[in-house]
Amino acid sequence: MALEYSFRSAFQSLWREKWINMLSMFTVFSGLLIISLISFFLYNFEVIANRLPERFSIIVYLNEKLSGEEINNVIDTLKKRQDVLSLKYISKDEALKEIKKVLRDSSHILEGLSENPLSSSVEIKLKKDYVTSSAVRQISGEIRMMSGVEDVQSGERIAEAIHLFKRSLQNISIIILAIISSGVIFVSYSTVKILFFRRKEEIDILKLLGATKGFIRAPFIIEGSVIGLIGGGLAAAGILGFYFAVTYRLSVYIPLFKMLILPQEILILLPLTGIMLGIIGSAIAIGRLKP
Amino acid sequence: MALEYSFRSAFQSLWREKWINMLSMFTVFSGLLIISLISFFLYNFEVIANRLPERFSIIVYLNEKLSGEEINNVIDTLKKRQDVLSLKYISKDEALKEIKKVLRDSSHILEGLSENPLSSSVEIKLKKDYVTSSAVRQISGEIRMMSGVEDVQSGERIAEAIHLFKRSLQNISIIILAIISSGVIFVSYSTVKILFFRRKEEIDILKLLGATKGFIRAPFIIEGSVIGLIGGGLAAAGILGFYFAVTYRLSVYIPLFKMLILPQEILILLPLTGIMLGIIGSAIAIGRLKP
Amino acid sequence: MIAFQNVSKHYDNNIVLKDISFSVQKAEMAFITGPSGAGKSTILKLMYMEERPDEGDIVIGDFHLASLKASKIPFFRRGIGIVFQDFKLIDNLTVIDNVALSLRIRGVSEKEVKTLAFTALKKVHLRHKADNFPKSLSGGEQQRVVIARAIVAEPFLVLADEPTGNLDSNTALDIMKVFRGINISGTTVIIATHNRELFRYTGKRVLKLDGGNLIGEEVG
Amino acid sequence: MIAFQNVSKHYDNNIVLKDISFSVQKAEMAFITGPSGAGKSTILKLMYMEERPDEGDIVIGDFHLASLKASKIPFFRRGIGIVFQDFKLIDNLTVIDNVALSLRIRGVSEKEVKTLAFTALKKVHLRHKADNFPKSLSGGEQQRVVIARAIVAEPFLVLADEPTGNLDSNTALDIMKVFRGINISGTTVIIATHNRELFRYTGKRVLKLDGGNLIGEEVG
Ligand SMILES: Nc1ncnc2c1ncn2[C@@H]1O[C@H](COP(=O)(O)OP(=O)(O)OP(=O)(O)O)[C@@H](O)[C@H]1O
Ligand SMILES: Nc1ncnc2c1ncn2[C@@H]1O[C@H](COP(=O)(O)OP(=O)(O)OP(=O)(O)O)[C@@H](O)[C@H]1O
Ligand SMILES: [Mg+2]
Ligand SMILES: [Mg+2]
Repeated sequence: MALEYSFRSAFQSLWREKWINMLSMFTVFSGLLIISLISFFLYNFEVIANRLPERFSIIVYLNEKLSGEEINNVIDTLKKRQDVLSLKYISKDEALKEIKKVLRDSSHILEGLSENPLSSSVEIKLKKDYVTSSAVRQISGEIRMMSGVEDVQSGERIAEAIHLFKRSLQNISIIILAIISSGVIFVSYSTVKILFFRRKEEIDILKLLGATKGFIRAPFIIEGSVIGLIGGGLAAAGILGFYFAVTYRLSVYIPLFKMLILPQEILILLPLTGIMLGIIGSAIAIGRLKP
Repeated sequence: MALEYSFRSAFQSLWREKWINMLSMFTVFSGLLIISLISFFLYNFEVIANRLPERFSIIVYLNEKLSGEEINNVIDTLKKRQDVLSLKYISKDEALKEIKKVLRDSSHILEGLSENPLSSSVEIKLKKDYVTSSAVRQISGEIRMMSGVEDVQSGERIAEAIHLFKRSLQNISIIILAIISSGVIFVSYSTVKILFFRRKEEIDILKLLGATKGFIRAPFIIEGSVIGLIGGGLAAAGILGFYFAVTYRLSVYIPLFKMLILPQEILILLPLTGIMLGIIGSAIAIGRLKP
Repeated sequence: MIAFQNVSKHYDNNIVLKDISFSVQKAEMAFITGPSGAGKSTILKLMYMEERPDEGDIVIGDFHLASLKASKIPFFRRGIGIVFQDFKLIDNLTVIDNVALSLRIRGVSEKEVKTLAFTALKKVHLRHKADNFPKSLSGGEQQRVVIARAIVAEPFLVLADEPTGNLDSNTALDIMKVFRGINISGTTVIIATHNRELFRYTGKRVLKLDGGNLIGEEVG
Repeated sequence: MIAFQNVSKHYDNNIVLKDISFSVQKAEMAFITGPSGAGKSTILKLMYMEERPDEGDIVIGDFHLASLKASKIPFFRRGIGIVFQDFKLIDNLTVIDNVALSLRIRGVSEKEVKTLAFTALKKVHLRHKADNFPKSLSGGEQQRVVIARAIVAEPFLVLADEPTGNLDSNTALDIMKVFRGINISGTTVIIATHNRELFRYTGKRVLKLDGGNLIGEEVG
């Protein structure tokens, strides 16, 4: 049948032009590898950047004279706020212990004190989206109004820095990925186009002999998808190898690298993308096929 | 003359196959842009990482009973050490001020003290190369032995972390750059090779007509270097544009980006690399030219 | 069965065919002759639609070429076997696969393909070159492969452009026998040639072309 | 001046030339004839070194081809003008540039190139197609461009492989006049052809080839 012929013809041509086909395969491979390597790093940067807001906290100093029950009321009210992720009560005694830690050997200077002069406080972590200077300003203003609250220490500027760092990282990620992806796409396209020019004569002859578009296209598309599949598979193997090299070998030195995440879907996604690229590439290269 | 013909022939063919030539140009452009973008980021990471050791310091606590002269002696001895980059004397009073800052509102607890219980200290910055755990351990051991020194606080683990972070960054930079560069080289090579296959028939005819290798090669090499020059020039323009976009637009949000450095040499280096790539590419593609 | 109706064709400012009208009957064998550049190949190209006429219409069987939809062209062409003047063999297929291509395009089952292709090759005395690639054949051998490819699928119309230009006269006569054979079994055959030997004493109609004009007919 | 000394040539297990010996004198005009696949083109290919003999030596002028260094081949070839059976025109050069290529390769100054190329084109009646590209020429026109390219640089030897396969007999006779013209002015001319018309009544030597054997000589 025609399908049998298409497959045979595709594989014959894969073999006959193995040299050029290997080059196209490497193009797909390199392209996908470059894109996924960069995505991998940007993704992990994002993951780390996303945890930054967790480091940010607002300290609410409570009035010294509050009773235990009143303190619980304040905490409950704070907990109910939609912008609060979690909170932690720090009693006077805990605060004093912290200070003693900071003073190190010299902590004996505090021993003469008859009474603990510190306030008890509540440390609030905000939900991610509220870590911006304006939100933090508003929230600390609201909390400052609450009865029983003596002072709020908020560090709006730190919140703003975290917020902007995240946003810029996203922007840069998008710019870099866009530039590099369009580079890779250009190159793949040009490879395919050149490959097509090479076969143009053959295609013209087939048309003159009465071949339909499907008959002409089929072997090219099969060829393209095999090249794409192999290229994509190699890219998946490459990124996997890179990931293990980095996490296993380098994380011995730097534990941070153990945290790097390689989304598993990529191992299936890359070959599939390869096939898709191959098919789309061939289809575009052959073009409209005027009769 | 033959040279005149070579140039005319090269430019005719540049124009005639403008479509394919534009694609090769974009290949060079994308390849160089990708490599320089990544180098740019890695380079700046390095610059930042190289400053990390500056953040590291060793605190030398001095004996409470030292006279001003004895303190000066200790400082002089420390200054003479070859591993010391700079040092800063912190008197008792300054230390107390620091603590008061830390204690914030509650600093009144310290007011009852009749005498300052803190030690005076010296903060030492080490030269870059000595910021490793073993060096730091040895140095602080040596300093601890000095008369007049009561204690040394060194944070070997931080030194080690900084050291390893720098080293890993270098390793990863090299790996990434190697992978991506070989990808780009593969792709450029394949483009050139395919272009050559396309002209193989023409070259064979020229040989049969008695053309020397030089005669055959010259137009190809001229063509290659023009394509490379334009591709490299575009890449230089691209990285410059990217640089200004990032430093001018994003540094409004994040002052950190103002620190990014773009070595100016790259603006000349890129077009030159482009030309070299073009020439080498054509030369390799044409190959040995059997008669 | 084939009719040219006031057909003109030009390239840029070069008028190649001027108001050509003629017709060829079903199962007829006809020749087109004329000097180099007269327009012989152009007439054939118009018939298999590599080119389109500027004016006039061409009718071939049930197909009106001037108004034929692009999507129908492949099916139209499958009724025709063409011997191209410049061969148009596919370099990276073997001789037998080049011939078989004609059959595969027409959807002939693989079982029959080999048998039919070998039969056609045998007719042009090239059975022994079946597994060679076109570039390793002599000029005349290549030309005979093209002829085998044109006749293998038993088209209703064969268009042959200078089919013996690279053949010695004995081989040429052999090839003419092949054409006459398929013509007798009902195929229309149109041969463009400058070689008067081919139609001399055949008793077939010869259209004489010069500078894009049909300057007369004779009987060979 | 040209001598084949016991030359044999085979491809894989296909023996194409068997122990061929002959010689052609300086300024002689000689023909090689024989049926399709006889080995005519192979003999010419051996002479311009597209192929190398398996056995024997070929002497052309001062060159012993069996021991000619690769680096000398371009200079050797510049003495020869070749009409290839498959044309070998460069598709993306115009007709005039294809002809001029022969001169440029030989380092002729640009001033003379145009004049000489036009003169050669005029000889084959294609002055008006100078700025066309080869693909837009008829088969016979392309063949004449190849002939113009072969003679334009006034080589000492012209090798023509089936130079009139695509030409009607009038044009072919014209072309033969061109060949005779350069032959009279001292150029050796060797023409491989199956077309007996070309050498009939010329009084020139005709080498007869069949199945790779030199089966005799006649006078045309
Ligand atoms: N694509 C084209 N563009 C411009 N002119 C063309 C084109 N194709 C053919 N011609 C011109 O049309 C004229 C007729 O060409 P055609 O190929 O029909 O001649 P022919 O009779 O087959 O000649 P031959 O015997 O030499 O093959 C020629 O002068 C040729 O140069
Ligand atoms: N590269 C090759 N590989 C294998 N066989 C070849 C090759 N080149 C030529 N031959 C064979 O050598 C034989 C002689 O070929 P050649 O081209 O010399 O014939 P010819 O006399 O020129 O024929 P024609 O008149 O058909 O052009 C042919 O049978 C051909 O198939
Ligand atoms: Mg023609
Ligand atoms: Mg031949």
